[in-house]
Amino acid sequence: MSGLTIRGLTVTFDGFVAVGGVDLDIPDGDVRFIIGPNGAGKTTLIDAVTGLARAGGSVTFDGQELLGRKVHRIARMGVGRTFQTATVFEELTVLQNLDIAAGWARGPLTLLRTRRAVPPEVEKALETVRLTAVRDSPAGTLAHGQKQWLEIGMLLVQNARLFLLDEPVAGMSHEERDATGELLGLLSADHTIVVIEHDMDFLRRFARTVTVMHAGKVLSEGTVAQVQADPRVQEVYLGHAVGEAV
Amino acid sequence: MRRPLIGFGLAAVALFGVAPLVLGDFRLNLLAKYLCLAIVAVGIGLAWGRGGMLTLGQGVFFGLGGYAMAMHLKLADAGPGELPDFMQLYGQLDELPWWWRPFANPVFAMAATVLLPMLVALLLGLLIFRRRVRGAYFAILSQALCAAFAIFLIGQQGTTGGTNGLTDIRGFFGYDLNDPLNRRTVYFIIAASLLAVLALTWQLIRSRYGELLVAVRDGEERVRFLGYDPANVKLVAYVAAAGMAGLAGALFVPAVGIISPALIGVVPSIEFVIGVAVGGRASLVGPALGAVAVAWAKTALSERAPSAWTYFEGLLFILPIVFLPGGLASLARLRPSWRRRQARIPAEATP
Amino acid sequence: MTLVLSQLFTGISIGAVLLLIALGLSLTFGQMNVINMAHGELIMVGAYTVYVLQQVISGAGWSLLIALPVAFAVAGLIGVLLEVSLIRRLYLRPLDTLLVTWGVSLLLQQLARDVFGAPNVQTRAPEILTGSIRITDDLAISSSRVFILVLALAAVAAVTLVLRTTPLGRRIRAVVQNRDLAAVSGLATGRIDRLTFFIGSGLAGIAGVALTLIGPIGPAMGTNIIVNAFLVVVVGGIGQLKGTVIVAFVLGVLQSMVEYTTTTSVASVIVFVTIVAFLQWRPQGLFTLRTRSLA
Amino acid sequence: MLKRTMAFVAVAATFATLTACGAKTDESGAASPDGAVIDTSGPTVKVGLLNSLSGTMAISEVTVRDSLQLAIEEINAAGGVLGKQIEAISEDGASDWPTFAEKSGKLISEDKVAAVFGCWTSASRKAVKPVFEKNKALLFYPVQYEGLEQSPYIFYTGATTNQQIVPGLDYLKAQGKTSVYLVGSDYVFPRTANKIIKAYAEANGMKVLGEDYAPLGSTEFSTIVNKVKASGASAVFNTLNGDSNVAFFKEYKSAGLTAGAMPVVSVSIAEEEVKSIGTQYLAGQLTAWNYYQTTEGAANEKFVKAYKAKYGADKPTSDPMEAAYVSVHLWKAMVEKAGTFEVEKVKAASDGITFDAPEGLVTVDGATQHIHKTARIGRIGDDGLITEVWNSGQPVKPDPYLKGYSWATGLS
Repeated sequence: MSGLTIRGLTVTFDGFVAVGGVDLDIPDGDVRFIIGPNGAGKTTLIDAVTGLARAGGSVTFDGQELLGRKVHRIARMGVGRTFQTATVFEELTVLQNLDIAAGWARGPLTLLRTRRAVPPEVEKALETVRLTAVRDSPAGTLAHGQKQWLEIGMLLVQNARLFLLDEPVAGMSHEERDATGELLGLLSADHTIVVIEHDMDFLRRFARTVTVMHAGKVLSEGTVAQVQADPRVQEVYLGHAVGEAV
Repeated sequence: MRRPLIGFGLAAVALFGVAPLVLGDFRLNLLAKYLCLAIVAVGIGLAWGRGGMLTLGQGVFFGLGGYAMAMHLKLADAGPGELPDFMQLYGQLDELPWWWRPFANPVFAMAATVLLPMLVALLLGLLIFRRRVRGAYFAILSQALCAAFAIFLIGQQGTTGGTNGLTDIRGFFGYDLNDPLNRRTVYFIIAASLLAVLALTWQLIRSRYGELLVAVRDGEERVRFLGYDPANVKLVAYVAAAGMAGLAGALFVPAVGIISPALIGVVPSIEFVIGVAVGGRASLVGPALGAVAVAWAKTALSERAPSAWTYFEGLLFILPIVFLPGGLASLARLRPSWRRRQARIPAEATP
Repeated sequence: MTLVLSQLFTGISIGAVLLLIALGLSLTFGQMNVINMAHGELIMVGAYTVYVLQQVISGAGWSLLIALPVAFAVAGLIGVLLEVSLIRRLYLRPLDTLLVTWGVSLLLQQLARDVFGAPNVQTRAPEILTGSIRITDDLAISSSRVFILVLALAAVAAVTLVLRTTPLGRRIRAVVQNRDLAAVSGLATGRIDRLTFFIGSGLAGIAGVALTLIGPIGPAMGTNIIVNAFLVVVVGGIGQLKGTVIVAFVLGVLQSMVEYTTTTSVASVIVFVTIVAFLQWRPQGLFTLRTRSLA
Repeated sequence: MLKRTMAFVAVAATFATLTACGAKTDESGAASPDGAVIDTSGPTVKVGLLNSLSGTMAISEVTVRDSLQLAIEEINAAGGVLGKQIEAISEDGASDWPTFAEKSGKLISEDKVAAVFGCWTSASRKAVKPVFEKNKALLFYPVQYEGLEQSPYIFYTGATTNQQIVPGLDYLKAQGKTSVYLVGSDYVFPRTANKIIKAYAEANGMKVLGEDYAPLGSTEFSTIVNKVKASGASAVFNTLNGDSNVAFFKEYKSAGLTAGAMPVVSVSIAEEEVKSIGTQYLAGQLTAWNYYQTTEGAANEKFVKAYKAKYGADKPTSDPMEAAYVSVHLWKAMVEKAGTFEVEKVKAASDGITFDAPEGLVTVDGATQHIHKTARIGRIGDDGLITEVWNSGQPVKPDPYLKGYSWATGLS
């Protein structure tokens, strides 16, 4: 079984059920958007998959169980994620950020030596995420959108096959959104992508499939059109301005 | 990449050329002591400034190195088959305790001065970092460790010399420490060690590992998601810093002629940090210069006004950290930062 | 049996002292993640308050009673001064606060030395607190220890009451649980921090008054106890009052039992080792505040 | 890059060796074979005062420094030593043993002093001892200590064990006390003292019912006092130091133990400490020393009066202060007998020097470099002063290794 398979996933915090029995199948090459109101358990779901939150149930990726493994082990299996607020190493340069992301498999001897040349995969990622020009700037000086791209670039060099992106376009300008969307399209050729997003416009343009979560459960699943037509979804979003970005 | 080399050259000329010519025997010996503190400071700079681990427990490693060296020198002074003087006076033993015996071998003792602290740091680090004890918890735990180790040493008077520590060290691998020429050689050994430690740290800082260490400092969790185990990354810096403290402790013994629990407890361990904070925790030479400057100020001020020194020391902890977190090294960097060059600080800031 | 009982009480009384000196820390450390190394010197301030008051008021009992609120106020004000002038600037740099407050503790110690002289000073205890209370023929417990136990429990009760029932307490708890959310919800976190610091430091002052009954009063009195106090708070769990209380008493009893069968030095080492081992098991302390934290 | 750096270090090290060789000849005159170089060129002669003026030991050591300065003033007023005024250079040992070593080195090699007076703790003395021996310079050590030492470059003007601890035990034995409990701080003096006490007890039919040590600075004594109480000993021998005494005596009284039923003999509590612990807790307890402020005699009256005039009427005088005061006067007498400040000649002249000290007549024993002192047991009164209840009648000959006591043969 390839792709990400989630069965009966539950996460509780001190008795509060954040995720209550989620089943989810994301096949290889999918671009899956997960939407839902605040507190629906979207980010917690990603936390559980990446090992940050303790969870019950089962999560397999390419047939291997993820739950119970440590965060860095899961990352080494090809599961990469970004965060709502872009978290890059601000004091380090773009190049250094990418070089670190490309490096977990390096041996001690390589680590203890100085980097002499830009590794080819880093070079390529720089071009893909359009940051070649700012290669030597500290990541802290990048614009907001650039930081998100840097994070995606880090996932690329990390050799992640599954990208879990938590609100990648929040706070971006229209142009940046479009660029990000195109980037996702480009990446979907050889990666599986899961995006948590509030921006309905962005979703309509770039999602292949959509999962709607509500109160820790999956409410609806399907193509954009199918989901939009689902009356339960409309009910949940009633009173919420659809497309509102948080 | 030329500048660090020039800096190194200047430091070497100052330490090996100028200082021995300008300073008399007594002051040169003092400088030797300061340089030992500087070696500890370089390690703290690595662990704290680069790795974000405020190690308030360097006294333990300093002590391990110092005791390992002093045990060998005491045994050498006593001569084969004899007990060190303090054991004859205060101990209830007729023969050397088993854990003293290996230290009679000079090679074992020399290796132990660095390897023993590193081993202890490795074990501790494995326990502490794997369980994600960090920040304030780590700082307080390392303080508690110092307190426990000092109390332990004091309690074992018959075999460790208790509060007195190991004193009256006369020879250094066969050379008489009373001879001013030999004391001078000790100074040169210490100065060379400092330069070697600086070179090693410089390489660590500018290597890929050095970049990774900064990444762990600034986003330990984030690094995890990149497939690294931050515990291992921190461990390397922690163990390296422990080794440096051990080396410094070992060199302190022939320079000062004493190692005692007074150099290990909570207070001396936190005092090791002060020079690092003043000089600039994240820079390479900042900690070393800061440590020497603070130690020098302590000697100079306490010769004139003892109570003024305590006030001054208090202010040294407060003012630089509150108003100049980057330490004096950040002043030296002001100009380049106007030009908005790289925000990378460390390697360039050689004097 | 009598010995076990009397040793048990000794342990509880050691725990009471630990509790009293750690209580204020638990508040400040818990709320602001501030490691106030000058806490020991605030205890010293409380002790010197008794000394100064006894220069004016002759009755040992009265002066001690009056010293409680006065020491609370004096130490509390110094704490606020510290918060406003230094600690506030170091928000988000908790490790730096540790070093800065260590510097403050050096300053306060030397100040005490210059004002009151380097030797310890002498205070008088009311006669009733220098004897012991006889329970059975062989078992007697010291009345100063009972007083400290009562004082410690009263302080815990008072702090609990303030935290649970008053609006201020609710705000303090809100800030402990989620500082950013509290700030966004319109709470003046700065003012609450100052108040917490006042209470926490004031409790140190009260601990100082109590310590005059059992220990020396001198410039260095704070340094001897500060590390232990921090360990209590750390092991109890940050921001966890009940953790602090339980751990103080457990450590007290552990210390006294081990010390009785071995020596004081061995007991201290064993207590430290136990703590390190415990933190292996529960790195966040006995009780933890569980919230969803981002990376 | 690393290789180049290493090469640099190597070059620098070679350079260093060259400099070291070059320095060889310049410096050979620093220490003369006959002892430390003493600067007597000017109208004054320098002496060093080495005491902790900061840190935990400052409490006690500042009073010693004051007392040393008083003696120096008196000598200067009376015309100085060999016609030269004494110039005192005071250094702070900061309660830190390596600092003591550093400062003694400074006094000897930079200031070129004729003698150094000071040190309190055994640890600080052990730290400076090699410095004085190496430089062949003189130290006068004014505090009672654990014995078992006889450095050729130290004069010990405080009591050794047979002038303080042994008389204390003799007194307890004479009072019919048959068992003792030993309480001490965890360092050299108490551990050595207790070894002696145990040997003494065994030979004299006394029982040692327990032995406990608290870390220096420890202020939690409830358990130890519980143990003491449970032991039912007829007396306690207390070798605690500093702050610990305060906590110990407060706890002792709280536990309902009294000087009448179970007296405590202390060897580190002098008038200054009584003041900071409080007579509320101490009245009636015993001390063993060689001098009290109340010791009778014209020399003491003069000393107490001069001290109070200089430092304040509320400042008490105590045994270590007196021993420090005496040490300066003894040094003056030795120098004048030798007719020179040269260390070896001063040492040679020391035997038999006497001084009419506040504690009574003292005589220097040239062989051990200790002094003959009268042992005195005192009781602490409600006024904070200590009054003598027993004395040895005549000065006791110093015996640092207890060679004259048959029961002590296994000790060293």
